[in-house]
Formats: sequence, C-alpha cells, structure tokens
Amino acid sequence: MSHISSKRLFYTIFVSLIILTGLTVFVARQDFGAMNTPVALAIAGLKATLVILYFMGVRYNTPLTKVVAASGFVWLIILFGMTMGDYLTRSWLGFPGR
Amino acid sequence: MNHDIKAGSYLDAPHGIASWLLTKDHKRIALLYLISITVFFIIGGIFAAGIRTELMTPEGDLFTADMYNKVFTLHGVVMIFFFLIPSIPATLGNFLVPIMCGAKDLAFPRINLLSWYLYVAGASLTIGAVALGGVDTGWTFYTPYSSMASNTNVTLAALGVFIAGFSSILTGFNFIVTIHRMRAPGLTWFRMPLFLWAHYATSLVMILGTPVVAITILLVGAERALGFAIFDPRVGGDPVLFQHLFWFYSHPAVYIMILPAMGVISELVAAVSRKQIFGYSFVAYSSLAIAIIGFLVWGHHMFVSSQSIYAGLVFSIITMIVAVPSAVKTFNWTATMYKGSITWDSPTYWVLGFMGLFLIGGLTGLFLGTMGLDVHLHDTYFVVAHFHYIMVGGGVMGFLGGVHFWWPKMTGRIYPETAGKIAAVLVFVGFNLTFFPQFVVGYLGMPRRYHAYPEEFQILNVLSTGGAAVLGAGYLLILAYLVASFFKPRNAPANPWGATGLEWDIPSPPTTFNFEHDPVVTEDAYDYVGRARKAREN
Amino acid sequence: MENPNAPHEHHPALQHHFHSMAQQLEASVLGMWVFLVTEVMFFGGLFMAYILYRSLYPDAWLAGSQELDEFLGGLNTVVLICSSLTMALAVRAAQVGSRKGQIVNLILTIVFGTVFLVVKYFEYAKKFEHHLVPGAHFDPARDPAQQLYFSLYFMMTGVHALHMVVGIGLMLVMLHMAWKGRFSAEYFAPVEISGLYWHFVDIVWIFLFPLLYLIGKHH
Amino acid sequence: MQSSFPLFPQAASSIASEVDLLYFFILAVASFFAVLVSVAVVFFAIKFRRRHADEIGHDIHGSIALELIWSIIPFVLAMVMFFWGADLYFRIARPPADAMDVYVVGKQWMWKVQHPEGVREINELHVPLGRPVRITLGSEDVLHDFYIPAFRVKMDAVPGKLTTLWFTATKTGSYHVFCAEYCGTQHSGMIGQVIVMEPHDYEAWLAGGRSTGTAVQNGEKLFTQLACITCHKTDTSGRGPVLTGVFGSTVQLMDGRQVIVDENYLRESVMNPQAKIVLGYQPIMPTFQGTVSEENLLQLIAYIKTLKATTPESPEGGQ
Ligand code: HEA
Ligand code: HEA
Ligand code: HEC
Ligand code: CUA
Ligand SMILES: [Cu+2]
Repeated sequence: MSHISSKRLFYTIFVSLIILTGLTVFVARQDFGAMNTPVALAIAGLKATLVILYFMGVRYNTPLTKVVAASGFVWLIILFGMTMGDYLTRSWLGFPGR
Repeated sequence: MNHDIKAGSYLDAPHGIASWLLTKDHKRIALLYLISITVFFIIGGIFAAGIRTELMTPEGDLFTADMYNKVFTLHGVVMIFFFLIPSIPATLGNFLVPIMCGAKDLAFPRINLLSWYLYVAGASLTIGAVALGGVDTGWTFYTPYSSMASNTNVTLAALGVFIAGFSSILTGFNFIVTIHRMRAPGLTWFRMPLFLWAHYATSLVMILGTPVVAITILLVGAERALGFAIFDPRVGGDPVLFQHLFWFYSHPAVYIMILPAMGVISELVAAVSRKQIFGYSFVAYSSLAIAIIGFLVWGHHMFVSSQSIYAGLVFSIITMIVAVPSAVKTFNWTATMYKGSITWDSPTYWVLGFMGLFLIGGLTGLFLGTMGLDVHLHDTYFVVAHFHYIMVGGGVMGFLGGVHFWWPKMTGRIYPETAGKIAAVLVFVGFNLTFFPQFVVGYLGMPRRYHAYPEEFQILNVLSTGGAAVLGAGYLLILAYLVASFFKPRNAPANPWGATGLEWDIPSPPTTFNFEHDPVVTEDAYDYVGRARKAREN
Repeated sequence: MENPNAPHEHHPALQHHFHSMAQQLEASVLGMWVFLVTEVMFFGGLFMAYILYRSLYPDAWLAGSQELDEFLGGLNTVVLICSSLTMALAVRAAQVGSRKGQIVNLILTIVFGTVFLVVKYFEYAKKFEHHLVPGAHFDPARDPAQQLYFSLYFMMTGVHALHMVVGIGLMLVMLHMAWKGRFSAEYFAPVEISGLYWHFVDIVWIFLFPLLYLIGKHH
Repeated sequence: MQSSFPLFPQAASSIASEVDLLYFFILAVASFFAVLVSVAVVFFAIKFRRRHADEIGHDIHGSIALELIWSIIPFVLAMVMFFWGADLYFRIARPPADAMDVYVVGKQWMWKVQHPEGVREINELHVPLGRPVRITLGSEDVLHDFYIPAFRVKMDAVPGKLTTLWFTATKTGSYHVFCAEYCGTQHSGMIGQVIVMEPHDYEAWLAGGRSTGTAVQNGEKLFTQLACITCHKTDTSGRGPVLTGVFGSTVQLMDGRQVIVDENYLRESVMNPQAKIVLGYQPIMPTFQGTVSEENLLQLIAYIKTLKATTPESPEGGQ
C-alpha cells in the first residue's frame, strides 16, 4: 500500500488505455460474426484489468485485497451464469413454460 | 460485586440525548438498534395479530380484501427488512463483534452510526407508505403486479427497503473489515468465537447480495415512476427476470437471518454446557459453506414459475446440498452437550427451543426443495409454516436467547430467572400451536395470502390463532420483565454464567473503550478445561 | 499483516481505536474494496437485465445502439481515462507529499469529470428530442422491444452519472483537504480510497461504452 | 366430498398418490431426525445437568469419524429425495401425447376456460374421468397460478407467455381450484371448481353447453377478421410467410438464429412480431398487443396449429 508507482508507469498505462479505446472503436467496424461481442468484451476486460492492477494498485497489494477484488466478478458470473442457464434451457422439453 | 453504579460505564459516560444520537460507540449504537427493532417487532406483531384475527373465520369479515393484503405485506416487509435482518447483527453483533475481537470499536464507527440513520430513514419511509394508505404487493414485490397493477404506495415502500438495504450493507462491510484488521494479538482465525465466524459469513452475504436487490427494487421504482420498461411483458420484458434478481438476494438473505442465530446458539451451547464446542472447525467452516453455497439455490422459489426444468434441477440439487452444513451444525451442537455440565438457567431454555424449532423448520425445507413435492406445496401454508419455524422458531428464538444471555453484560442488570423460564416455555408452546397446524392446512392445499378461505380449513386456523395469542403473551412477558429490569440496581457481575470469552473478562456494563489494556489472546475459544486448570494452579 | 503491534505514532489523524497509522490505512483500503464489491453487484443487476434482453432481442439492440452517438461516447471514454490518470497522479502526489501535485491533479480530475457530465447532458437532451425515452412518448413506430434497450440505457448511464456526481463531490472534499495540507506520506488514506472509487466508476464506463454504443457499427 | 375437518387432502389424480408417497418418505426421514436430535438434546440436558457451581464439562474436542458420518448420511438421504423429486417432477411436467387440450386464461380475478369443442366456462372446469387433460395457461394481466390441490398440480400463469399443466383425474367429484400466486385484491376470490365426470356424462355436458364454435373455428374466424389472411396466404403470394405446417417446424431467423415453432413462439409472433423476424421477410407485421385478447390468441394458436396438411378445418383442435 505504501508502494509508490513511478509516473512513467502511469503514463504508459494511460497511453495503453487510449490505444485500446481506439482499438475497440476500430474493431467495432469489422465484422467477426458471432465473435463481435466477445472481442469487444475482451478489450474492455483488458482495459479494466490495467486500471485495477496499476491505477488502483492491486498488483502491489495484499493477497486479501486481490481476493476481494476478484470476488465481485466471481459473484457476477454466478448471477449471470445461473440466470442465463434458465433462459437458455427453456422449452427443451417442448412444452410451453417448462 | 455490590457496587451500584460502575464508574466509566459506556451507559453513563457522556450524558444527554445528543450524546446518544451522535454516538460513535458501537455499544450505544447497538442499543439504539435494539430499541428500534423492538419497536418494529411490535408493529410487525400487531400486523400478525391482525392477520390471525381475520383468519379465525373463513369469511373475510374483519378487513376488506385490500386491507388484508396490505396487512400481510407490511407484516412481511417490517418483520424481514426492519426486524429480522438487522436483529442479531445490528444489536448483539454490533455490541459483541469488536469486544470479541479485542478491539475498542468497529473499524468505521461513523459509518456504523450512519447505518443506523439509514435504517431509521428507510423505516420511516416505509411507515410513511403505511400512513399514506399502505402497500399491497407482498414482501416479494413480484412484477408485473408491483410495477403495473398495484395502485398503492409501492415506490415509497420500495425506496424504504432500498435505503434499509444500504444500512445492512454498511453493517456487513464494517464487520468484515473489523474481523480482518482489528483482531487482538494472538486471536487467530481458529481461536475466534463461532459468533464471529457466523457474523463474518453473514456479512459476506450482506455485501454480495443486498446490492442486487437494491438495484432490482430501483428498477421497479423506475417502471412505476418514470414509465420505463424493464419487466413489462407488453414490450417483451420478462416478469420472471424480476424473480431471479429478487431471489438472488432474498434466498441468501434467509441465511442473513439464520447464520447469526446459529452463531448465538454456538456460543450458548458451549457456555451452558461449560465445554469446548464439538468439532469447532466444522461448525466454523459450515457457516462459510452455508453463506457461499446459499448463493446457488435461489431458483428453488421458482419451480412453478415457468423457469426451465433443467435450471430447476440444478437449483434443487444444490438446495439439498446446502442442507448438509446445517445438519453438521445441528449434530455438533448436540454432541457438545454430551458429557457437558449443563445448567438449567434461562438461556438453556432458549437453546433447547431453538434446536427443536429450527430442526422442524429446516427439515420441512427439504420437502420444499424436492421439485415434485414443491409443485403441490408452493405458495401454500406449508411454506408459511416452514419459514416461520425457521425465522421465528430459529431466528427469533436465537435472538431472544442471545438477549437473555448477554443482557447482564449489555445493561448491567439481572432479569428474574423464573419469569425468563416461563416466557421461554410460553413462546415454545404458543409457537408450535400457531404454526404446526399450518403444515397440515398447507398440505391440504390452503394457499397463502388468502383473505377468505373454504370452510373446511377453519378448525386448523382457529388453533393457529389461539396459538398466536399465547405466543404474543410470551413476547409481551419478555418485554415486561426486560423493561422492568431497568428500574433495578445495576448489579450484574462481570461473568454471571461463568463463561469464557473476552466479553466476560470486562466489567458489566463495559467501559466506553471496552478494554483497559489491549488484550492478548493466548487460548482457544471455549477453553473451559484450560481455564479450570489455570484456576487450580493459581 | 494482521494487527501490527507497532507503537502508537500519535499522528493527529490516528483514530483512537486503531493501533497504528498502518492499521488504519489497511482498514480503510480494505473497506473501500469491500464497498466496491457491493458496487460491482449493484451494477451487476443491470448488466444481468442487459444480457438477457440483448440475447432475446438482438435486433432491437442493434437498432437502439444505432441511435447513440459513437463520437460522444468515445470522447467521454477518453475524458474518463484522462481523469483516471490525473487521479492516480493525485494519489501519488499525496504519497510523495507534493501539495502542488495534489491540487493540480485533483482540479484536473474534477474538470474531466464535469466535462463528462456536460457531454452526457447533451446526449440525453437529444434522446428526448428523438422520442427515445421509454414511457408515454416513445416513438410508436419503433419496435416496442427497443423500450427495453432505452430503459436500460438510461438506467445504466444514469446510475453511472450519479456515481460521477458523487465522485466529483468527493474530489471537492479531497481538494479542500489537500489545500489545507492535510495529506502527507504518513496520512493519505482519504485520497487513496477516493481514488479507488473514481477508478471504479471509470471501469464501469469502460464496459458501458462498447456494450451500449458500439453494437453493430459494422453495418 | 370432503369431510368438514379433513387432515389430509383427497387424492384424485394419477399423480396424487405418487406425490403423497414421496411426502411420506420425507416425512419419515424428517421425523426420524427431529426425534433423534430432540430426544438426544433433552436427554443430555437432564443427564449431564450441572451438579455444583464450579463444574465444567469433559475435555472433548471432536471426532472426524463422527463428522463424516453425520455429513454423509444426510447427504445421501438428501440425494435420494432430490432424485425422487426430480423424477416425479418430470412426470408432472410432461403431458402424455394423447392428452386433450383445454385453454385457460387467468385474469384479475377469474379463470376463463375454453374447451376445444367451444364450450366456455368461468371458474369451473369440467373434465372427463380417466382422460389426460393438458391445460395451456395464459394471463391477461399479472401473475396467477392455477392450482388443484386434490390433483397435486399447480402452474403459474405468466403474462407474456404460455405455460402448461396436465393431469388425469381418477375420481369423480368436484375439487377446489385456487389461484396460488398473489394477484391483488380478489386473489382469495379467484377460486373455482374442477368437476370430474364419467366420460359419458362429460359428453352430455358438452352437448348441453352453449358452444360458440370450436376454438379452431373461432381462431379461423379471427384470422380473417384481424386481416391476418391478407398477408398470410396459403400460397407464397402474401407478404408474410405461409403458415401451413409451421407449427413444430424449425424457422430460420434473419439474425441467423433458428427457432422451433411452439405455442410461445406463435404467441410472440402475434404480440411482439418484431422480436423474431423470419429470414427473407420484412419486419412489417403490426403488433396485435392490445387488440387481441389472451383468449383470442389461444384460439388463433389453436387454429394455426391445425394448419397442417390439407384439412385446415379438422375440428379436434390440436390432438
Ligand atoms: C431464516 C430463514 C430461512 C432458512 C434458514 C431457510 C432454510 C431452508 N429453506 Fe426456506 N424459506 C424461507 C426462509 C428460510 N428458509 C422463506 C422466508 C421462504 C418463503 C419466501 C416467500 O415465498 O415468501 C422460504 C421458502 C423456501 C422454499 C420455496 C418454497 C416455495 O415457495 O415453493 C424452499 C424450497 O426449496 C426452501 C427450502 C429451504 C431449505 C432446503 C433450507 C435449508 O437451509 C434448511 C437446512 C436445515 C436442515 C435440513 C435441518 C438440520 C438437519 C438435520 C437435523 C439433519 C437431517 C438432514 C437431512 C436428512 C438432509 N425454503
Ligand atoms: C421475522 C419474520 C417474521 C416474524 C417474526 C413473524 C411472526 C408471525 N407471523 Fe409472519 N410472516 C413473515 C415473517 C414473519 N412473521 C413473512 C415474511 C410473511 C410473508 C408475507 C407475504 O406473504 O408477503 C409472513 C406471513 C404470515 C402469515 C401468512 C399471511 C398470508 O399469507 O395470508 C401468517 C398467518 O398466520 C403469519 C403469522 C405470524 C404470527 C402469528 C407471528 C407471531 O410470531 C407474531 C407474534 C407477535 C404478536 C402476536 C404481537 C404481540 C402480541 C400482542 C399484541 C398480543 C395480542 C395478540 C393476539 C390477540 C393474537 N405471518
Ligand atoms: C401486414 C402484414 C401482416 C399481417 C396483417 C399479419 N402478418 Fe403475420 N407476418 C407477416 C410477416 C411479414 C411475417 C414474417 C416476418 C416476421 O417474422 O415478422 C409474419 C410472421 C408471422 C408468424 C411467424 C411465421 C413463421 O413462419 O415463423 C406468425 C405465426 C404470424 N405472422 C401470424 C399472424 C397472425 C395470427 C396475424 C393476424 C392476427 C398476422 N400474422 C397478421 C405479416 C403480417
Ligand atoms: Cu389470481 Cu391470485
Ligand atoms: Cu430459499
């Protein structure tokens, strides 16, 4: 926590973030078919990771902070996964509402 | 042990109303909470009395249908959000978590006070909604009824619940940081009292689940107030999505209600038996297991909601799995009593009552978790009986047990033992008389939230109402002697039960900063044997 | 590092119930992270609705997204990234004890945040003009399922904007404290945790931008 | 009929006794544990009561073997319950192929029933003994739930979609129908009766009822009245797809997805036509949300389902 990052590191991250923003806008104009959204999300995820690790300093933080930071996302996956698990298996039985 | 007023007790230190309303002392905030939740328990209880009186006869004669709907909605909302969820954590938890950690206060005292104010604000809004004519959606706020059909004060009540949600988030957040960062030297995780483990697990649920229900309720509010469309079937929205979001919180929330009670019972069982808890680490880990696996079962409230059958299968099997840690706890408590030295003071009565009622409540959860059977049981009085057995039989009994156990510590006063025992028996008997018939009437098929019902259900309903009167009398008795104890001298000894734990090493009531010297922990929790040995050596 | 037994340093900002400044800092940082977890779950509910409806009504999402101004969205993304940089620099300035650095960077952060909100205001105004606000005045010629898209658009960006407003308020407090020279190498917890909050708000936008603005730009 | 003080519900459907069997199994397991633990706790509390003020308990810390035993046994029992219950649920969910169709719509605060032959009733449902009945449920407004305790079946009626429920009645008589999902003021008044009749009585009842045309005939009429027919023709000259044989087929959508046409797809196609656009067509079909009631919708669906081979007039409405 008392870790102090260099200004240089911050500028590097900043430039990477701007480049990645340009990249999302660019790839949005390409058609990857079903991969459009995953590509956009991958870039957003990468940007978020950079912010979390360096701007927010998780990289230099205690393991506990790392676990806490990760847990929110794990719980999101539970929420999304199990709810969509319901919708994606609807009507498999072939009777409405089952 | 005969000095009347102990110098420096947190109850006296600064005087005046402002010193209470602006206090940052966790113990005073605990008392503020204790008073407020008692008020809401009484309000919720009056609504319950209304429900039971109406249901004495099959016709709807006491209330109009709309009125009845408002009564049970407010009964549920008040009891869940303004009584049971804050009950143990915000009172006993607030009081004991820092002391058990050996700390002077919670990590964020000011936020702790804020949490109480948020609670009061949320509760006031909901009471405001009552004053303006009530709410009639049921505590579950199911869409599209809540978003489109109901013309009562849903938005206001929902806002109240939303704000109260943040008060519970803040409590959980304070506990987690305190338990991680404020423990006394030597107090390792596996030396912590199980009460702390239970509160840690509860806090996890509070911070991970509550925000989801908050945003969901906000969405319902946006539909009503701004005309947005989120769950609106007319434009393709899905009302069932609301149920997913709601239960994602509200199932884990039932563990917010029971885990702290389990923590209390773990303390009480060890103390009344003067014995090391049986299988300490299993009891500790089972709290975490319940909190975490409890997040994966919410769909068991939706077996007939048109949820996919395959999703239902997954939710059902995990529901059955999450019953196992509760079983582990129950058996460990039982085994703790084996070869203990068991007192028959009033806390013991609450422990026994809790065990019996929680057991029935939990076991009937298994009926509901079984898909084929839940088709018949869903939304009948069987469910009502199930959750009252756990929440009132387990949660409230645990809470009252804790209050009786720590009352001398919190207030420095002693209540009359005999009255305590009579009250416990009254509550136990009254409770069973109220809710056991509901299992029967539920399997017969009586749906819940019914203002009038077919005649053949009447006898069971009359029994239930009679039981509620006994139950109510029990609660009133407790209220009476606890309030009366305030008029008696403050003469409770520091450790009336001869129990272990940091809180029993300090005066009753504690001083403002809890400890004169920062404690250093050198023994396991519940080390009665070690203490006895030391006493002998000295 | 649990319960460091360090001797009392008696820093004026040390609260009575902590043993040391280190313990106090660790507690507040952990606290902020725990709070951010609740924030993740809070937005999570909205993202859940987004995922479901997008998978049910891909066409409505495509059509809705085409109504958003990609340039303004992109601009705001860049503005927020700039603000995150100045925020990180402000925290660093506090850590190294540079009062001037704190003040300059905090002001910049506030300015960027305000620019973001102003841009957002113009975007919202356009939606009203084009009858894209769900409810009574929604353009009846449009597929009704687009109301779901726009409801979520307004909820997500609205709640995000609200967080920005809170963030700016927080920054003003920090600026005041920095002005008074409260922060030092020993005591910078308030800036540090406000910074965490600010970065989090930025992260939310990093996801909102592609998910709301960039769907189907390849058409 | 029921006695005036029953303690156990009548079992009047083929599934009821199966549900009861599972109930008794779990009841036995639960009672066993409830008695075991309660007796143990009370027994210990008496046997090991404190004899003098300074007494403490024995130095016992735990036992891994016991922990395993009392996790594994409940786990195994819980799994038995799960598999049994899941299997039962499949049987409750899956109607037999030869079930007769009945359409039920929930509306604040009544149940509207439509028999395939066209007879309609409100808050009453007449069914023949021994014949599987499949109910397709819709809702006009909010959530409701069609619940027949004597049959041990229940299903939510969800606005915006259709759901199914089935049973085979095994005893004549009349049984409660309850609305089991809270739906507002008269939720507790949204009750009715299922009347189970001998098959020939049922035929007689049907014949005596005022039929306003079969569901299919009504659907066909609506199909013309609502001008569906102007776009959906029997040849490919219409602006919309041909609907003959569409039910049960797989349709290719514009966005690349494929859907199997079931009742809910048909429903959505009428109420929210823009949601799924058939490949090769323009999104020009107007929405009938607000124009077509849920009941009429069920008739339209019944009609479209019969558009199979050459005889669109076939009256049995979805056998
Ligand atoms: C404190 C609150 C609380 C708690 C702890 C629980 C605990 C459990 N609940 Fe309950 N429940 C509610 C409160 C609670 N519930 C409420 C409020 C509702 C209704 C909401 C509404 O609709 O308004 C509800 C509804 C509800 C339903 C939905 C019913 C329906 O609407 O159709 C289901 C279904 O699975 C269920 C199951 C369970 C199970 C399996 C447990 C388990 O965790 C119980 C585990 C405990 C034990 C099993 C006992 C101890 C074990 C032994 C002694 C060993 C023997 C064990 C085995 C053989 C496995 N509950
Ligand atoms: C912590 C939670 C909690 C608690 C403590 C209680 C306590 C009680 N509850 Fe409640 N209950 C719920 C949570 C709780 N309930 C919830 C969540 C619902 C679902 C709501 C919904 O469907 O949305 C519900 C629903 C519910 C119903 C079903 C209503 C319906 O579906 O139509 C009933 C019916 O009997 C009932 C009864 C009682 C009784 C008799 C008590 C008793 O324990 C109360 C005892 C207290 C008193 C009785 C007051 C004090 C005494 C007096 C003032 C003396 C005079 C008394 C008499 C003359 C009777 N409750
Ligand atoms: C203005 C012309 C028009 C009218 C009127 C119209 N439809 Fe359509 N319908 C279409 C078009 C075009 C499509 C294909 C594009 C789509 O899926 O929306 C379609 C699709 C359908 C489908 C899905 C068919 C498939 O192959 O998947 C059904 C079912 C349907 N319509 C039923 C009806 C019914 C019932 C009515 C009257 C209540 C009706 N339509 C009125 C134009 C129309
Ligand atoms: Cu319809 Cu309840
Ligand atoms: Cu549950």
